[in-house]
Amino acid sequence: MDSGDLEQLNALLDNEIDLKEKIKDFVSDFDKRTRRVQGALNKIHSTPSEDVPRLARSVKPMLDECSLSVSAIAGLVPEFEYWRWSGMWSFSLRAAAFGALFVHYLETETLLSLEGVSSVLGIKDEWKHKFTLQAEDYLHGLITMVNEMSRWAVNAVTLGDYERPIRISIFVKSIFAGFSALNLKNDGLRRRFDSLKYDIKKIEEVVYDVSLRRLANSPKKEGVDESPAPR
Amino acid sequence: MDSGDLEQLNALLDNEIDLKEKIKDFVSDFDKRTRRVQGALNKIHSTPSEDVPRLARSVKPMLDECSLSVSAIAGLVPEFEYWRWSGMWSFSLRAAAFGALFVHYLETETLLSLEGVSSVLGIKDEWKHKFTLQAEDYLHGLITMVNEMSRWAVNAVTLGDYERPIRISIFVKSIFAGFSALNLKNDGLRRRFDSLKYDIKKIEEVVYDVSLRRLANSPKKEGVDESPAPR
Amino acid sequence: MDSGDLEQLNALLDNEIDLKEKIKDFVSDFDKRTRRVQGALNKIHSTPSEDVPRLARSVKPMLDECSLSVSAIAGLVPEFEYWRWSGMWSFSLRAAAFGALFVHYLETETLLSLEGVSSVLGIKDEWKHKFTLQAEDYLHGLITMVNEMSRWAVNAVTLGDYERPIRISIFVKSIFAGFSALNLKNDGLRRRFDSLKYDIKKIEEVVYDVSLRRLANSPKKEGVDESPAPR
Amino acid sequence: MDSGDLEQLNALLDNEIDLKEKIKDFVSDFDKRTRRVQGALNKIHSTPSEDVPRLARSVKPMLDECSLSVSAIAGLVPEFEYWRWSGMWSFSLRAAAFGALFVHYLETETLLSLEGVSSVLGIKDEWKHKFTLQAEDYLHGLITMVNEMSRWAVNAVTLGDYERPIRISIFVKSIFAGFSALNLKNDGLRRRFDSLKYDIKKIEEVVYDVSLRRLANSPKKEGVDESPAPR
Amino acid sequence: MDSGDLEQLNALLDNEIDLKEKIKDFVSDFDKRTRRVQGALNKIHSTPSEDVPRLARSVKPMLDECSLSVSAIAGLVPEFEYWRWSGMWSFSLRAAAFGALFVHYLETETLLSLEGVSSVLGIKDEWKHKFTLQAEDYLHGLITMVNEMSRWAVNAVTLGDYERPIRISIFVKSIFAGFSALNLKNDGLRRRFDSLKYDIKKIEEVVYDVSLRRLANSPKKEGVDESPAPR
Amino acid sequence: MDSGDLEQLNALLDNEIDLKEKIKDFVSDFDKRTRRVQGALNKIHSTPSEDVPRLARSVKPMLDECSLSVSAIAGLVPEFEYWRWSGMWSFSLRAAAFGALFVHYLETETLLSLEGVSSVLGIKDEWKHKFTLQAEDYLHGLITMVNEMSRWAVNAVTLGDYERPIRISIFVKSIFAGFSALNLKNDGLRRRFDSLKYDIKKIEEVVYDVSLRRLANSPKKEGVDESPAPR
Amino acid sequence: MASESGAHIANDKSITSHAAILHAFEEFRSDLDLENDRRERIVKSSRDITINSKRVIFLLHRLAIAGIDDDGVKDDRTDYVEAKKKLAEIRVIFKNLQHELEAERFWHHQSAISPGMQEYIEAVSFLHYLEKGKMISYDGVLNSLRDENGVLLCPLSLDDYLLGVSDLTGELMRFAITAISRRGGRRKAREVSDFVRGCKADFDGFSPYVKQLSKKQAVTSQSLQKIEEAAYAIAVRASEYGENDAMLADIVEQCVMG
Amino acid sequence: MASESGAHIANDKSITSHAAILHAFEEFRSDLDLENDRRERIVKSSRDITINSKRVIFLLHRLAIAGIDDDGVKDDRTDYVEAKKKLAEIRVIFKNLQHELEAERFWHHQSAISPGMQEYIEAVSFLHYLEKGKMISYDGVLNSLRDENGVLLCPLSLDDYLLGVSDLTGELMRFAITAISRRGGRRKAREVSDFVRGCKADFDGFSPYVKQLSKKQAVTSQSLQKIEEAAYAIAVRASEYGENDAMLADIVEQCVMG
Ligand SMILES: [Mn+2]
Ligand SMILES: [Mn+2]
Repeated sequence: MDSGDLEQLNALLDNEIDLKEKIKDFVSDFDKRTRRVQGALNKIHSTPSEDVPRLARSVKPMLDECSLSVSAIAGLVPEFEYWRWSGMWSFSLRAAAFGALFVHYLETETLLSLEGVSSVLGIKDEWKHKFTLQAEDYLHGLITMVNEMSRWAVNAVTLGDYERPIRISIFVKSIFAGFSALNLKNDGLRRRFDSLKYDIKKIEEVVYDVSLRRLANSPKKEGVDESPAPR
Repeated sequence: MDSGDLEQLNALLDNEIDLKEKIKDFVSDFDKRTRRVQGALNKIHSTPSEDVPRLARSVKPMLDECSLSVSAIAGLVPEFEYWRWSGMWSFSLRAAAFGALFVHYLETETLLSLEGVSSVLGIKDEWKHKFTLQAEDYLHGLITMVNEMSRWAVNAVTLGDYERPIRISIFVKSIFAGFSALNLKNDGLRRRFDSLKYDIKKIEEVVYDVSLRRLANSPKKEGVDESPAPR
Repeated sequence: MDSGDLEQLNALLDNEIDLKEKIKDFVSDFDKRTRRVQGALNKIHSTPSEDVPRLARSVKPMLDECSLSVSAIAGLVPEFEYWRWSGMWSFSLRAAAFGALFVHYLETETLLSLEGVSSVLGIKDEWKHKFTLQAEDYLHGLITMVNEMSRWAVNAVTLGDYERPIRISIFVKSIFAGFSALNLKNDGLRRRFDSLKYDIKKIEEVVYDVSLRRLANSPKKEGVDESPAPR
Repeated sequence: MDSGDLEQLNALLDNEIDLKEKIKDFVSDFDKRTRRVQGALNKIHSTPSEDVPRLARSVKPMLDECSLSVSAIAGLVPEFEYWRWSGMWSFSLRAAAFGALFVHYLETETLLSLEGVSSVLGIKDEWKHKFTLQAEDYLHGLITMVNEMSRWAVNAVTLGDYERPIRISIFVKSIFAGFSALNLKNDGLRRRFDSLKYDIKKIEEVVYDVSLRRLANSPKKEGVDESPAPR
Repeated sequence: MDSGDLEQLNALLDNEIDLKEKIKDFVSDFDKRTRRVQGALNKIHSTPSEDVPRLARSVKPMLDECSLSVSAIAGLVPEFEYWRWSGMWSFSLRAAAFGALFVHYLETETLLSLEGVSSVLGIKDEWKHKFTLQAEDYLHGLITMVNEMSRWAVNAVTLGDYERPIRISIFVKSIFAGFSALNLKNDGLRRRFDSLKYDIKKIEEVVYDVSLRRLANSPKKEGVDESPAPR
Repeated sequence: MDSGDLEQLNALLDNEIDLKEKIKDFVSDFDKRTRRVQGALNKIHSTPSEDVPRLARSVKPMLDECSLSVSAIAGLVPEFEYWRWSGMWSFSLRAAAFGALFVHYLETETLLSLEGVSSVLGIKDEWKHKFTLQAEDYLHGLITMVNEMSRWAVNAVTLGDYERPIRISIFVKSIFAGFSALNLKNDGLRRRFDSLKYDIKKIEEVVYDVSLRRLANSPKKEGVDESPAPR
Repeated sequence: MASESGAHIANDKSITSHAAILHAFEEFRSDLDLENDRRERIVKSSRDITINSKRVIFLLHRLAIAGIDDDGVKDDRTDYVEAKKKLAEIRVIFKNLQHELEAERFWHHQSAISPGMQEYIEAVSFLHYLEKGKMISYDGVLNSLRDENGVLLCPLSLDDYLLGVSDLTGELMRFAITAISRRGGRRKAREVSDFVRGCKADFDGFSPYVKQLSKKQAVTSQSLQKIEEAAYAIAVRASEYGENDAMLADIVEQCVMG
Repeated sequence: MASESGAHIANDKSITSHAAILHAFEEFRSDLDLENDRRERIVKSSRDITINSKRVIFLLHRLAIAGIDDDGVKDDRTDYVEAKKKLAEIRVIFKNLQHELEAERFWHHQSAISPGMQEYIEAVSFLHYLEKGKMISYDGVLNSLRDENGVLLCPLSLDDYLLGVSDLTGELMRFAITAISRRGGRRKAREVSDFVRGCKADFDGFSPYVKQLSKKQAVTSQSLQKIEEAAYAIAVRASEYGENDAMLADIVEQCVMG
């Protein structure tokens, strides 16, 4: 190869390596921040019902920090090269999506849409070709939330909240119906969707236990009307 | 190659092989002794509450034997060559650390520190460059103990001890919180830490079963006020 | 090479090939027969308690057929050449050993000894140097039985037999204790022994479920009375 | 498992491990000795014609040492267990067979028979069921010798001995013809036999180079009448 | 885990990660520099005899750069932790050892000793417990040189230098004899040593071609006169 | 599955297994016969020119025996199932094709066409859907012939026939040109075609040696006219 | 005899000039290229069949679960029209391949069509199970591969049949795990677990003779164990309260729906 | 700030009914299916490109050797028109893919197009070497991928470029081994071996950064050694008789052709 060609190749390669290093540093921050979010949300399993809103509120500033990471990364990615680099942060992005989805659920007991998650994480429309929240990442975040919810249903009962599993059950069934509509490849999402079935089964078992012990009977009447759960 | 060089090279190579063989023999003994410890501690799963102290006591002499192995190995390792050989015994050392940690828990229901484990196993400070207990090995031993505890929670209920799972749950959750605060970059350790989540979930389910049936005092009764819920 | 030598060599080589082909044919039959035994015993998972003896009885003629294969193979192996050829049938022999062990358990709920298995499979003492049941093969068969039993504990409960898991648990734990006392250096056997731990854990969980719900008498006969009553 | 059974099983297993360790030690010595033989015979490639007999003589005491190893191993192997353990030393035994064959060739330019090799290595007839030289091992040794001879043909020319390749060629072709007459079903042996073809081709090319330059009498001169050409 | 313990553990773990990152950066430089050395030495295959000294000279400054890397790495490694980290650079160090050995050979046609290589690479005696050249690494470098030399023998002939293969042959055979005298138990080294046999065979064939055609003086100075003249 | 279905499947499978066994037996004969052909043709390397026709003639009855095997196999293959089973005999068929091609060459110094080989091997047109000679098998046989011819060129010179390499060279160049016209996949044929290049190179080297020594000069004039070699 | 006539023929079949050799090889080239091109077309169609069959399987899961939710008591008369339509579309791909796989060509290119065929079989066997509760027979699959005139669109090898229907057990496991927490799920789970246990037993006899089958049997064992464990969980819960599934389900439903 | 506005947005973005959830997922389904279908089309085209490029490579071997045989002395002005035509046909496939790979889609489906792209690069770099005796540059490949208006048909990643041109050394080895026993072959062999040696050196610097490249470098080393050994064999023979290749070749030719 003549030396001009070689220099060009070297320049291209150096560029790539530099960019990769820079993204890596930001992703490492992003990762730490999403771990904080997950750590905080993990407290749900020992939080009494009445303290749930306070817990949700406490996580919001952490999500804001995640959106700083998102913005920093997006600032680095060249136009049209989203898919070239996204493998580096998709793990963290899914964790952040989980955080946004769960906080929203804790506050509203509704599902935050993909656009909603994008907005919480500060992903801008004009980044269309460099940083977006793909359906796949959103769905991974959603499954993580359901995983957490099946554990929550169990612990809520331990903490004396017999309504929670029922509300979770109704919500999760809708999510499951949604997932059933997808045609998945034999990939990670498919595997995780299969795991979702076990979460639903677990939740159903808790509902079964609780219903048959008629523990949920008395407080039910007032609780139902307020619950914004879809049906 | 002149013959002086050759002889020197051969001396170096032979030395290495000899030492390796010798360490191997002692490690093989160490391995047998740690298996005995594990075998004895395995009885916890069929031991009624009142016999737990007796079981713990019975394991102590076996730990002493382990410390003989430790001392024998340390006697072989040349000064400054800890890192050259430690791969040979780290498996057994982790098992021994588990033994020390679990016996201590059975007796006091508290966590033995790294220094505590070192001292139980007779690891001396002056061996700094030939035989030490690394944080990594200590943490592996700790995870093994948690794995065992989730099984114990199940079996304790079978044996009619409904309080045990609750005490285990509190202890294990604090361990888990500790691990969550560590920056685990080490792959092996991170993988095993992920396995802890399953143990915690299992323990939570046992506590749920017991609470649901009002077989024991719910952990929340006393714990609520001090619960780590955010505000 | 002179032609006498050549002829002799060729005779040796041809002989080996011929014998191998013949043994292979019989081993292939043996394999089919042990598969039939396994297929029949597999029905245990959908057999109600009262039909277990009938199932055991139905397998016995199949074991007799296995012993015909054993005898046919033993008839081919030249005196003193057990170790030359045994690799060809050890897989099937272990399956047959499993069959003999399991049928015996189903009928008596006791463990059939190595000699007992040999006798069921028609292995004669005078075949010492051409066809024997090695300890290793016996133990492999035993582990296969335990693997099957942990699944059986689960399915028995599904079929409404709540006592079965408890009886299985007691038996399997004594097998496990036996294995723990062996010095297993053999890699294959050790790996399979390690798998036993999962079986035991599974069985313990079934016993837990049954005990928790007081569906059967707890395995701790003495312990039950002292267990704290639910509140 | 009752404790009598256990002890018996443990005795069987321990026995096996012990014996294996002991055989391993002797095989390790055997291995070193056969390496010495091979190292010494490797000098053939720089030995002028007239020194070949001296070289052959010098190797004989090393072969005697090999026969000490053979005898030591045979002393360990229990009667009738040849096939159980022979895999441990077959590699070394083949190397020793090569040594015996090659020394004999260097002295007589004839092929030593299987019995001849057995006798050089001190393998006794009465060891029939514990230590023998199998046809397969003999043939492996023979192929190793031919591999070495093709290299020797090349180096002999470099050393100015132009007749050597021609004599090698005639000998090797008769070996090849012998092999061709065997029914080799054995995979390892067949693969190595296929490698012989390359050796023969190499030797033919050396003979060609020498003939073309009229450096030696062409092999056809005398050989034509007796040549195996069909008529 | 109390927070003091946690902090200490975290400090230990973070320290390790930091140090690893830093060493990695320097090793990456070291790697690039040794690649440059290898790239330059690779030109030997198209360098006419007379330009060999110039080529050797041109590589020396590159070796000096390697020694800068060595010094930088040694500056990072904590005292007594050679064995903990050496796996990270052994690949590059072997390549650097090859470079030092080959340049020395090109200039003097002699073998540089282990101490000589250490000195070229600027490895200081006082680094004994943080950075040394182990015999194993030296020998790997040596084998790489022989691999390269067998290719060089071929290419030298193509470039018209018929004496080179003969000088290479003498040198390589003495290296080979040295290796044969070592007790190589180390698997990696033994495998690579076995590969030397192919190099030697290749070189022998080149010497054969050259001798046969009387393109150079046969290596057997004394033997030539007695060789039978062609007829 | 209901038992009728199962029986049908078993019948289908038994059929297949039976057929496979039968074909295997015939293929094993076929294999032996093609080995005889190859063994006989191997004599070409030591056969003087004048005896070549006799050698060719002697192989013909062996080819007839091969055609008996072909016919036996074809008798077994069900209509349209050629490709299902052909993997079992393609190795032998290629060897037989080689035999037919080489005998034809020895007699006529021309290339036998695919149809010609089919006819020699008794492959009938009406077997179109069960047994044919595919181009791929024909080409494998052809490459085997060229492999043999490059060796023959070398040995012919040793036997004093200096014309042979030249005639072989002309013939083989045409074959090579033919092969160059093919678009091959990265499969066995491609690999063997690559190897062909070395055969041609070897033959060219022999032609070069022979031509430059002008050994072929005098006998050439008469020889050329009679040679039916293509150009 | 052969050798006598051989001498004559051999002369006819001699290729005696450089040009003739080149000519012969050019024919080989076009033959080889033709077959390679054909294989490539088959591979592509096989990929299409695979993708479409996978989508049919997802669709069947949706329809089956919807059927249970609609009416867990009625006898599963779910309408699979949509899935059948999609299967018919897949058969169009087979139809287009028909002449590429005729006569001896099928076995020539069997390995190229095999992945698609197995996935197709998985899909039709799933439909068959959902409708009939039984394993589709070899002839059943074969018949599904006939056009309106009863002409076979593509031959069917025994191996493909066995490997294709083996994959069914994985889908049934997914189906059972989903179904089990629904009304009537316990019955469904038991049906499926009996069926899968039967499949495993039936196929065990074939596995030494069919490559890859023993690997698939191992997957079947895992699936079976998952179903058994799910059925166990249901049974254990129910045992605490009594045996009448439907009544219990009603109580739970009232609790949840208010 | 983000959290304040977040509160508002969150309400807008809530999906509050079962039907709305199903609707959202149906959109996901069509998005996912769309992209999967696209990838499938790209994979198929990539296979077409691979096959056609391989055939171009065979054709180039034929033309190059024919060129040497026709005239080993003249300066290699072989006409590669036919190969260029076939490369243009391959570019039509790229052209048809153009819109499937525009904007961010290229990197999304890069792994699907990559095998075809690399084989195409191998083919154009072989042609380039035969015509110019040099390595085609990154821009050279890029320019070959432009339509008549200079619009790029397909983006080119650095990795594909490096991996594609690495494969060239294997073809050059085949070419050299064939050429070497022809007239002027010794010169050709030396040219090729110098060139391949240069390639190996040039790429060594990249191999730590490009996946798979070090594996290809190992193949290049083997190829180089084969070429060197072939050149050696020629050199050794020639050395016995003198150095003038052409004269020796003439003598040999006379011998052979009579
Ligand atoms: Mn599937
Ligand atoms: Mn290529």
